[in-house]
Amino acid sequence: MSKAVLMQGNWACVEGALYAGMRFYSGYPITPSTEIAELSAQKLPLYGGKFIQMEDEISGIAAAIGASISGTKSMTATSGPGFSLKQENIGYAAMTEVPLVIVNVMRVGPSTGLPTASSQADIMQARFGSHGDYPIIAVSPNSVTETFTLTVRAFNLAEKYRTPVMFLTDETIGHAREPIVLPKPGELPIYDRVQPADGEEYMPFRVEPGEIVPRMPAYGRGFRYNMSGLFHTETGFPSNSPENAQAQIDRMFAKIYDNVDDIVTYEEFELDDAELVFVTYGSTSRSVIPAIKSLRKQGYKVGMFRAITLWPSPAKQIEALAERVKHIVVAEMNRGQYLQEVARLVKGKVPVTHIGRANSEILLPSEIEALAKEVLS
Amino acid sequence: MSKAVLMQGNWACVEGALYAGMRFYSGYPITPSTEIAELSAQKLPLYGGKFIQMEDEISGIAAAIGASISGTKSMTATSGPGFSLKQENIGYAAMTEVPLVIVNVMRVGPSTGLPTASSQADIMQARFGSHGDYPIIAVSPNSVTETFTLTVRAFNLAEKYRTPVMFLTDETIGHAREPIVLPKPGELPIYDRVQPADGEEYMPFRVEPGEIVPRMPAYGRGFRYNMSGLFHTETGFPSNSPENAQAQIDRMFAKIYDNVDDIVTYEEFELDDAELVFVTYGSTSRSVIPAIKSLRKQGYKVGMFRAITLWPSPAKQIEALAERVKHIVVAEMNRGQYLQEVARLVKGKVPVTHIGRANSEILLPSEIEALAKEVLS
Amino acid sequence: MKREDLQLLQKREWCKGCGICVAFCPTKVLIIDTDDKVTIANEDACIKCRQCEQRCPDYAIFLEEASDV
Amino acid sequence: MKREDLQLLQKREWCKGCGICVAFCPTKVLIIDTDDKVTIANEDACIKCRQCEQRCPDYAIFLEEASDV
Amino acid sequence: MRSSQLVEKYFRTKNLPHIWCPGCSLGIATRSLVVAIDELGLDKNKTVIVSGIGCSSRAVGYLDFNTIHTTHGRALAFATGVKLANPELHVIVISGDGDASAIGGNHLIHAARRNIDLTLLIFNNNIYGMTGGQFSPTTPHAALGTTAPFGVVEQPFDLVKLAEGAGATYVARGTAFHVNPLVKYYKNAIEHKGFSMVETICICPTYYGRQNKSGTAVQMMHWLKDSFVLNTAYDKMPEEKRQGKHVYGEFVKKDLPEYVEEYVGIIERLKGEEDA
Amino acid sequence: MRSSQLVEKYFRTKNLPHIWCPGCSLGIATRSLVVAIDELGLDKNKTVIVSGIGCSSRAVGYLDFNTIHTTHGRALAFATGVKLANPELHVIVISGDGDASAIGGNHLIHAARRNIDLTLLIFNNNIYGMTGGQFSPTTPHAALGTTAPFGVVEQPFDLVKLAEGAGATYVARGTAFHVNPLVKYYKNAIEHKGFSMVETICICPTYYGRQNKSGTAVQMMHWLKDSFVLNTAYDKMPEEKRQGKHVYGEFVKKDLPEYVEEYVGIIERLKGEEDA
Amino acid sequence: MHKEIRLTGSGGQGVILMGIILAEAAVEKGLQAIQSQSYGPEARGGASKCEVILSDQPIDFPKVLEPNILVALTQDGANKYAHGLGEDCLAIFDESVEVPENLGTKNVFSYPIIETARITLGKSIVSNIVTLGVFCELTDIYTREELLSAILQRVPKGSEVLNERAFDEGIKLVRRA
Amino acid sequence: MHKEIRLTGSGGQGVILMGIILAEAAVEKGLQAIQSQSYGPEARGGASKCEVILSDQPIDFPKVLEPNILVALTQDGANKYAHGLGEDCLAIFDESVEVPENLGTKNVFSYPIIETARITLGKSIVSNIVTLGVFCELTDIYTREELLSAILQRVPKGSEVLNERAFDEGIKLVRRA
Ligand SMILES: Cc1ncc(C[n+]2csc(CCOP(=O)(O)OP(=O)(O)O)c2C)c(N)n1
Ligand SMILES: Cc1ncc(C[n+]2csc(CCOP(=O)(O)OP(=O)(O)O)c2C)c(N)n1
Ligand code: SF4
Ligand code: SF4
Ligand code: SF4
Ligand code: SF4
Ligand code: SF4
Ligand code: SF4
Ligand SMILES: [Mg+2]
Ligand SMILES: [Mg+2]
Repeated sequence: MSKAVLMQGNWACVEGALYAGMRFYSGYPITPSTEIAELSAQKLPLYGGKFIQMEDEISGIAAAIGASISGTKSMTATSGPGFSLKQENIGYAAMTEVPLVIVNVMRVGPSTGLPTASSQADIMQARFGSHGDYPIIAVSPNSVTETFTLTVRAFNLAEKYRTPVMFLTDETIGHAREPIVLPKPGELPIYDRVQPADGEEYMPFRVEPGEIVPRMPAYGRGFRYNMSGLFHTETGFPSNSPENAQAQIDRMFAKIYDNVDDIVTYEEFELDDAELVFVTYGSTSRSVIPAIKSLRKQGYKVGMFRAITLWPSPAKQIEALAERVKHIVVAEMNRGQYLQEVARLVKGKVPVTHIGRANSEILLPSEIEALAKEVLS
Repeated sequence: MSKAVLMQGNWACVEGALYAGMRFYSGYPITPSTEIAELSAQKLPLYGGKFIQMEDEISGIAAAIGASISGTKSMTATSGPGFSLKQENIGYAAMTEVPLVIVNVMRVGPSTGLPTASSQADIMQARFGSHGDYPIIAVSPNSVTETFTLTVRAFNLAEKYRTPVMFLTDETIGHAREPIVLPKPGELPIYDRVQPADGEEYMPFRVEPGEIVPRMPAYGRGFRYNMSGLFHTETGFPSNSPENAQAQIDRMFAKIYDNVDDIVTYEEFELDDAELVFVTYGSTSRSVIPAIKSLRKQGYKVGMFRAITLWPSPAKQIEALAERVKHIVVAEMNRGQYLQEVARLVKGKVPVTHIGRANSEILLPSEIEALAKEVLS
Repeated sequence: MKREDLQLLQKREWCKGCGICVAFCPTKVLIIDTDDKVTIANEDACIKCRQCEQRCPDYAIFLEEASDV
Repeated sequence: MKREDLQLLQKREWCKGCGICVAFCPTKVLIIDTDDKVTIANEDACIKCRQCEQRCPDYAIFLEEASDV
Repeated sequence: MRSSQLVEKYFRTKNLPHIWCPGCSLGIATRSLVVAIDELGLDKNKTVIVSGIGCSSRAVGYLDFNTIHTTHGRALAFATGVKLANPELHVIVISGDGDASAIGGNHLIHAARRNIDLTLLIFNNNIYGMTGGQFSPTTPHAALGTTAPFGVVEQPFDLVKLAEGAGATYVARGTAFHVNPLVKYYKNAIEHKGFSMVETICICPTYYGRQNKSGTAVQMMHWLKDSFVLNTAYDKMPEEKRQGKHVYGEFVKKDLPEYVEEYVGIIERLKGEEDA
Repeated sequence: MRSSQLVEKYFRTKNLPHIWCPGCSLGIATRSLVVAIDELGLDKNKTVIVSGIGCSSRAVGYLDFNTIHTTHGRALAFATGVKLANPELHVIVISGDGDASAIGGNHLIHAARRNIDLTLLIFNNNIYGMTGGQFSPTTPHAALGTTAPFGVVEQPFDLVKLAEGAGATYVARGTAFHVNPLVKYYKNAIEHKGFSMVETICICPTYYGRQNKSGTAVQMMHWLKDSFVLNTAYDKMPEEKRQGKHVYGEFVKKDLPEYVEEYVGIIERLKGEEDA
Repeated sequence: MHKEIRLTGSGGQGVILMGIILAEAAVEKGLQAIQSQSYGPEARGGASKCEVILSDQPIDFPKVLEPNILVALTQDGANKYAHGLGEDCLAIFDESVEVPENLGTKNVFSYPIIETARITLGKSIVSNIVTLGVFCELTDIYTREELLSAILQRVPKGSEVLNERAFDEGIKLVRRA
Repeated sequence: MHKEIRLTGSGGQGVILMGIILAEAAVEKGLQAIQSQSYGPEARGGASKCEVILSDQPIDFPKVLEPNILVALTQDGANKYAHGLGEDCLAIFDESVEVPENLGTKNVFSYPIIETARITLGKSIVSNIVTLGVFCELTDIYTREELLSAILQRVPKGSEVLNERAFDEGIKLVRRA
């Protein structure tokens, strides 16, 4: 086994991205995501890759989409205000089905808020921040090590499903330094987008039999096609046909929602006989776990369900939980965002409580413990 | 009674805004909202008001916020892609509690989508499109006449609650021409922000006893204070204190959620003995009503609940419905956005079905009728 | 390629009848007909200057080597 | 106001000891003391040119009419 | 009837005729670009054309290259990613005056400053065509637009000066009437190493023309012919003759380190250090 | 100990001392503005100072006027609304180089083009200070930034040329060392009818200085002193003396119709027509 | 009374104005009305559609479901939008349009509307007003005065005489036939 | 073993680097560690805080709940962050700091750390390394060699000798006392 090294979450994100094959980064600095840009600037040229600091976040994502279209795995990173600015082009990437990893190192909003403090309050924005109906994938790590592996996975999902993938981490994990054992090349699987074969007759938005998404050739190979944020047919050219629009958007949703079992990952902790379950994600799980350990010692039957994939949500699993347990508590660093999704899925079968805030103070295990006792009494 | 005149929805919006006291409009043209800019450009100078076409949507909302801060009732209008671009500054307006009306004449997304076709797919974006936790108010009209009256109400709500109010209309209503009887001056109530009295000792973010929001003086009157998108104390100056952040954001949510009974309006149609209820809003209600009329004639007990205020949602009313009826169908021009809110509120008490799409074809009464029959059989 | 070898050709379906080629043809070769499309009325006068082709917004009139036609 | 009427004053709590006033005082009136703050070491040499005041980033040194003090 | 060999070679003829209005000069500018590309002998597979949103931006749908129809105003930013990720590509951006200089103004000045090897063609019809005739940042003072019913209050951009002020290393202006020089500028711009911009003065008979009583497309083309003068000729004209005249020509042509080349230089240097 | 009368009159002294680093020149620029305001005798209640986000933009928190600390890059756009809605106000914008010319570049060129009566003060420290030392659009070529670990590949903006190219009617550049001319430019800018911009060359010893081994704040101030030359003097300098010199001074001063005045003119005209 | 009217033509023909005039004339008579249009990016050249519903009852659904009256001035418009017609639908075509097969109604009229505008009146731009004349005469929704007054309120100052003539030429087309 | 360490000082004192070195030295020994910091806009001048947790078990909660060791180099830092200390907490202060009342622990040490750096070593920038010497000597988490090796990997090339001296001066401060 390789040796553990101490590494910051934001650095692990860049290391993971490079491991996954990122060769292009464009963005605009913003606290607390800036280290991702800084390390990308340092490292990418060593890999023959490119870093560019753009004039703002809008062009930060636009350049990354352009690079990805041309055939290069790309990433952009930001925090709250920048994430808001990127929303229009997130919709563009979803519509044109361009693989892309978008990192949001969450801080406290709204607006400039508390720029140096941690939150998880951009969860719903990640799902609904751009206009119109569109599907996305979002994942959230809870440690430096998982930041690395999940970044690799984010790139794989982006390539496999031709979709923007949101990597939702936060100041707590992004700025924490923890030991990590970096995997060796080949140790983690790497997925590259499927390209048409040379000379193949190519229809840019047609899915070939047995495949999930349309093939996507790198530029320069001879497949000249058109990309557009307008509704387009299989040919890539715009069309106003309602039937076509319906078929295309249905396909875009299906590629994600028909594959939730592949896309969705989660962690279960002490769930076997749990009567109360904390549904949580990302850094907040680090507050929940010690609370559970302590409660278990005191004989309370409590467990944790940690969503690693936030969107699409682990709906099946949460629905199943609602059949099994007596109480669900959603723990998150906001005023109740994932709560909405969980409550919707639970359909009133068991009570759903919330614990959360976004005022710069992370949840304490003791608070969580106290709530559990209150709920269970 | 005054005479009815034929008027386009987008024009009625401008007429309503002028009636409510709008004296500043800034924006950037985009289909299908452009007529709002065009008519504002024509009319505002006649009222001594100002219109400015800004360089993009970001500055479109920024200038409107600036004008409102200075003491002038302001509006900006846009459609999908522009709404996405405005998100960062929507958060700013929420955080600084600046009265503002933001019109979104919805079209089909995602991305450039179908620019000339109608949808209701920016509903969730209106609620969650900016980063962080913040409250907003959103209303949605279903006719030209209601476009007028509800625009007036949007301004009143914005002033009363010191908040951005989203006016969510769509291409169907925005471009339709219908007869409208314009109310005479004085016929509808007009609300102006509460200002401190001359010479009063002023604390810019303190709520005076018995009032809902901090007073907001116009510029030039001698109250010099600071506004910031950072968390700020009552003084208006930034603070990193978690306690202060919690108190301020709690207050901002409370000013809306403690006053839902004042803010929330809705329409009920044939609800008395209804077994199946359509929950709908905006233009889609125009498809639902004829379906209900037809179904009633055939003896089906169906009714409609139309949310006029979408956010905060009419939660109490929808919860009450769930106790009373046998089935709820959410009808909307998207893939199931308000559905999420309704399903969450219904808590599994009755089945919730969805009918919707956003492919440029509005829902037909016959489709709705067919679904109702299927559900009821 | 010699000018003499060029032939004046039309893609008539694409013509939108804007009249630009007609207006700027130095030798008045072209007219707009009653269908609101261009017609070559006076081919002999054509000096093969290509101004019509260069300015036709709709690629509806052009010159090409006779052999290619 | 005459130069002679001006008095060199400090708002010592605000001084961050950057040394800018010291460096650009034409007559070497000022020094940085062991507290890393500015001290008026040679007041007599002061020609009341205000350069220290103009360039102090922290408003920690300034000149004002003696009577106002 | 078939269309010309040039058109068949470079256009997606199944998408033609295009949807531009009768007499709209966007078709002229688009063809001029194709002539330039043909004369330069660019490889279609290594040429990328990126556009934003607008009537002008619709051009990419008709052109048989790698084409990207992006979001309004952002074409240069997308193009920056394409070019930097893949330096062997020729990357050309087509943009309207609104797309390039209203919502997209920031990307214009930054691409110019960076001196990245992109070619920006602004099809400037002095109006927002696609959305129906609102004034743009290049609409002349006092002209009419649907959002300027009392005449435009603002001053217009001189796009040539703007690009120059931002640091562009090749800047030219042509018109849809003066096709031969236009093709030449397009060629020079594409061949230029660094950021190049060519403004093409276009006509929009439908919206600009109707509102401003500019007459038919033919009359507007006459106006281009009569009021635009080559810069070198203009400089020699006596003051009184300059009245009402506008200039076209090449305005900036200079050498500065090109962004992508400089960046690749760093990669090479680091590789050298590693190998050493 | 109390602070100076000037400071007590115009600063929110309870927020002082400010949080800027020791030797940061932002305090000098901010004080210079206050001197200008004082000398012009502006009414504090009718003066609005708007900023974006950055170290520079923090200035508004210390200034006792109507102040708005907006979002990053957008200050000019907010200010446009304030001024147009309420023309009797003096509206001044404080912005960093990143705030004004990176993310905010578009609003800069459009405010300049529109010739709206705002005064933009760019506190240019050639770096993103607030976020910890990333290079900005004005960082010199080859200098170091945390996101330019191998030296900046891009070319920098000349903000004076940029504003001029965009159409600004008053443009000046001063430095945090040359305080007297700086105050003069601020005054002239505020008094100018139309859009005015003053670039103030600042030092950021903490991030720019450390990365680029520019020495202490004092050494950086010496550099300002030694390398900046008044434009009129520069023009007279022999070529060899110009090496390594930069210029400050007033660069553009011209009259063009001012936006708000023109707009109010339309209102008056329409009122006239109505009354008639 | 409940009439669903669909008007189609090409972008420049003023089809939408025609719809607005019909709706305004109806509102003037105290009827309910709703007018809407559909257009795409190609509307400038391609087919445009305008719909009007008139009723003595409040109108719920804003779009035409089954037109009672159809007007098609161009072939494109006819091909694209002349479907879903009821048996009794009154279908009015310009003479230049080849009436689509399987129209669903037998109630079909063709008149040289555009030619009348271009040749008789010398301005093809008034085709829409000629059409309104035809419409007025073929239906009994409006009196000549009602529709004419709505027209005159909408047309540019100075063109009233021309437009009244156009309207009357439309009426004559029907009477003559 | 589970140690929660809180380090505070002013922005320029290298408090965060100190935390990183402690964590890296721990990881080198095979321990688990997590380091975090908090900072606001005023961090450059104001109080900065760095936290390190060391453990032989996986560390769940990433922040210090009750410090086992506290270091405060400035008064500001002490005032702001020297609270919530356990009874046995080891509290280390620079001599210039007035130890806050009601500290909660009696286990308090003060040394002239900054003075040592500035006067003995001639570089106030090495205060943090002097502190590490004190830390090393007062605790039994690391051997001198373990911590020194972590230090030498982090300090700029060419400054190794100075830093080793600084570290040893810190150790001496404790031994001398
Ligand atoms: C974000 C966004 N804002 C606004 C629009 C609406 N819009 C589309 S094109 C356009 C302007 C077109 O003008 P120009 O760029 O000059 O192109 P033209 O049509 O004149 O060729 C506008 C405002 C949009 N599509 N997206
Ligand atoms: C939308 C957005 N993007 C990025 C940031 C992060 N940010 C804050 S200030 C700043 C740049 C500061 O540089 P400059 O404007 O030059 O000001 P300075 O701090 O140097 O005075 C950045 C990138 C932000 N707050 N908002
Ligand atoms: S080639 Fe020249 S002469 Fe011949 S038709 Fe065309 S424009 Fe006229
Ligand atoms: S220029 Fe082209 S489109 Fe216009 S009339 Fe001539 S051939 Fe027809
Ligand atoms: S006023 Fe002039 S001479 Fe006196 S201390 Fe200040 S800088 Fe020195
Ligand atoms: S310039 Fe100001 S802050 Fe700096 S040393 Fe002098 S008095 Fe102190
Ligand atoms: S609207 Fe104007 S720019 Fe657009 S196609 Fe028509 S003429 Fe051309
Ligand atoms: S970081 Fe730079 S610009 Fe910011 S306060 Fe410190 S010295 Fe000034
Ligand atoms: Mg244009
Ligand atoms: Mg800066």
